[in-house]
Amino acid sequence: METIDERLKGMLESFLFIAGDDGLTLSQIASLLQIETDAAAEIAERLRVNYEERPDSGITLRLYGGHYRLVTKAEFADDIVRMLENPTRNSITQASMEVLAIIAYKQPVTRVEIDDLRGVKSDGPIQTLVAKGFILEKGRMEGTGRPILYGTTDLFLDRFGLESIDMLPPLVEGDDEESFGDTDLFMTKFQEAFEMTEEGGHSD
Amino acid sequence: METIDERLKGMLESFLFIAGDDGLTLSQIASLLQIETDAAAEIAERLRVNYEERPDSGITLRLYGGHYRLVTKAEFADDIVRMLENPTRNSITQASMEVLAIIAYKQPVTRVEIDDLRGVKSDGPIQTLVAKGFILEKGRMEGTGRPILYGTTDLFLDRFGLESIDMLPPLVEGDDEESFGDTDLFMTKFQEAFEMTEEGGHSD
Amino acid sequence: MTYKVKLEAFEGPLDLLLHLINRLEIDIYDIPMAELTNQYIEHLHAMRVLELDELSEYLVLAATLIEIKSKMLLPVHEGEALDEDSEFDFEEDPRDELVARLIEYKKYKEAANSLLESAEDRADHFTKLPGDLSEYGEVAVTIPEEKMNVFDLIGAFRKMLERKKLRAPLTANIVKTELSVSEKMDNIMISLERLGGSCDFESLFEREDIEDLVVTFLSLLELMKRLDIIVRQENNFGKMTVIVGGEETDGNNR
Repeated sequence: METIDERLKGMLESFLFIAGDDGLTLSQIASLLQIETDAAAEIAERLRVNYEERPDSGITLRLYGGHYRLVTKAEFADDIVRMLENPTRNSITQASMEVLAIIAYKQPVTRVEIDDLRGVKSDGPIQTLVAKGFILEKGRMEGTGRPILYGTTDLFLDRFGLESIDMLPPLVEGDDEESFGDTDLFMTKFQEAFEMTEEGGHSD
Repeated sequence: METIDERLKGMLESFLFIAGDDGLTLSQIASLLQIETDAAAEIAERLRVNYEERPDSGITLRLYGGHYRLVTKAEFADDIVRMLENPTRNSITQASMEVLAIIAYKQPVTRVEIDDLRGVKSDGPIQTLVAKGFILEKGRMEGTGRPILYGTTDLFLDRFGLESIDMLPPLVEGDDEESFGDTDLFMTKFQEAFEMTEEGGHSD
Repeated sequence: MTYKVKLEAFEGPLDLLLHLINRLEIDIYDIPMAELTNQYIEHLHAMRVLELDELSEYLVLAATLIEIKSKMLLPVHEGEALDEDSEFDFEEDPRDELVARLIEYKKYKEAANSLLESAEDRADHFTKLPGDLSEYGEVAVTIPEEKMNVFDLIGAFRKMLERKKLRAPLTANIVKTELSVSEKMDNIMISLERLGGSCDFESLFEREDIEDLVVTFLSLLELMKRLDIIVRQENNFGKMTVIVGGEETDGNNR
């Protein structure tokens, strides 16, 4: 016998399957299943757990940018890439990434603020990011010149695997000298090791 | 622990999921899973039985015309039709937006080209867009069938706040975002110079 | 759909400065201004040859560095500072503003890296095209007309381009999956496992293309060398049987 819960999960799966990479928002799910959003979120979560727990499942459920989507499990990524003729290799410059990070965390933000923070003009990267659909104009600032304010898009959230903009990992405050730069990881480790030796051992 | 059988089922599911409406032939499956066709047929059958036996599954596996495809279970057909409400008067569907984007950037363009780009038929969205006055027929292409060419209207420009069609923001096509060649050249040269300095100079 | 970062030398004067601080193992909270300024200007000289617009941005920071350096060289007028209640009373370290800028910049630079990692994880998950329901109508995922703008167009277009790539694949490439010897070795061991530990030698050479035959053969040789498998032949020119060698493997010999 099929329970109501099972039926709802099955229905949700079939909807998500049809929706494909468009995905469905929670409110769409709720209205399609004709239940409250809380209950819809609960069903979606149970469906996700199902997928994760079943070792013979090749797909799972993810929430990116406010849209629930069925996606393949990460463990099959290599096999799928092998199956695709021209696997996409998107590239993005370091400059664009910096600008994107600044916009993501400080939005809405003007170009001048971005330039100031980076100490270098950011027109090129901004144009690229608009064209990639990761950022958009979110209106204009009051005051002289009424400069454009930039913010991130849902596509950004999706491509960067974020449920919502609130889910951005917290910025690492610069206070901890330890984590200085990437190349410095070695130095940090070295220093730690060195300090340990000093403390533990012969401190002549 | 995941058994090999489970892993193969999961893999097959993920492949079929990606393949979508196109589906996969038995020999494609065998080749992808790197097993014999007999074994592949066996795995596919087990996957199908799984779907059929799980009441909370919304999808199942079908073999039509030599292609294995994932499809939604028949019992959800009515519910899925519910997803297909007509858009309300003052809204535009994702599909229409996509078609509109294609026409805006690629005009003049035929329906067949649009279908090819999107991978699905676009008659509905085109009709909607014509009715909304965003696109219109811009003549016919020379050659067989003389297909209709579509383009955007002034209403479209007005609605999207564009002075002219040339004011559409540029798209970065392909994945080479490196459109700012100058910077790159500069960076390369600079790095060369920099490395020379580092090697040749002051090693404090 | 991984995002690959193109490594460029520096993303601007602050980036260059951070690089120097790293390389010189300088404590960012106690920057030896003279040393850093010298290094920075030396790099500017290297860039000068190129005569590019960006140079001006680098020069602005150079000027700032020199200014800070000279401020630090000024003798501290102890008496003065005590006597007059001027703003010099609470004069800050001239480096403070620069340090604050560097730290702020570094924060976002690191955030960019963590975003990129997140994008890489995301790229391991693939999705499918929406089902083709065009016979029945459009899927009602709607954007209110008053809210739509050019960016919706761009978003829609990009998404479509990505889908196109997802769609292109399958048929052509599937036939020709090139395997490395080590992958093939794994596959052979997995097949053997599944077939109960032994199979005909010939059955391992299923596919027609020469490349695959060669790879399979090399893999078998390597497996024999490692004693992972044993090949038996009853008599000359007779059937050869491949058997899992030594003690029972658990199939997970990666």
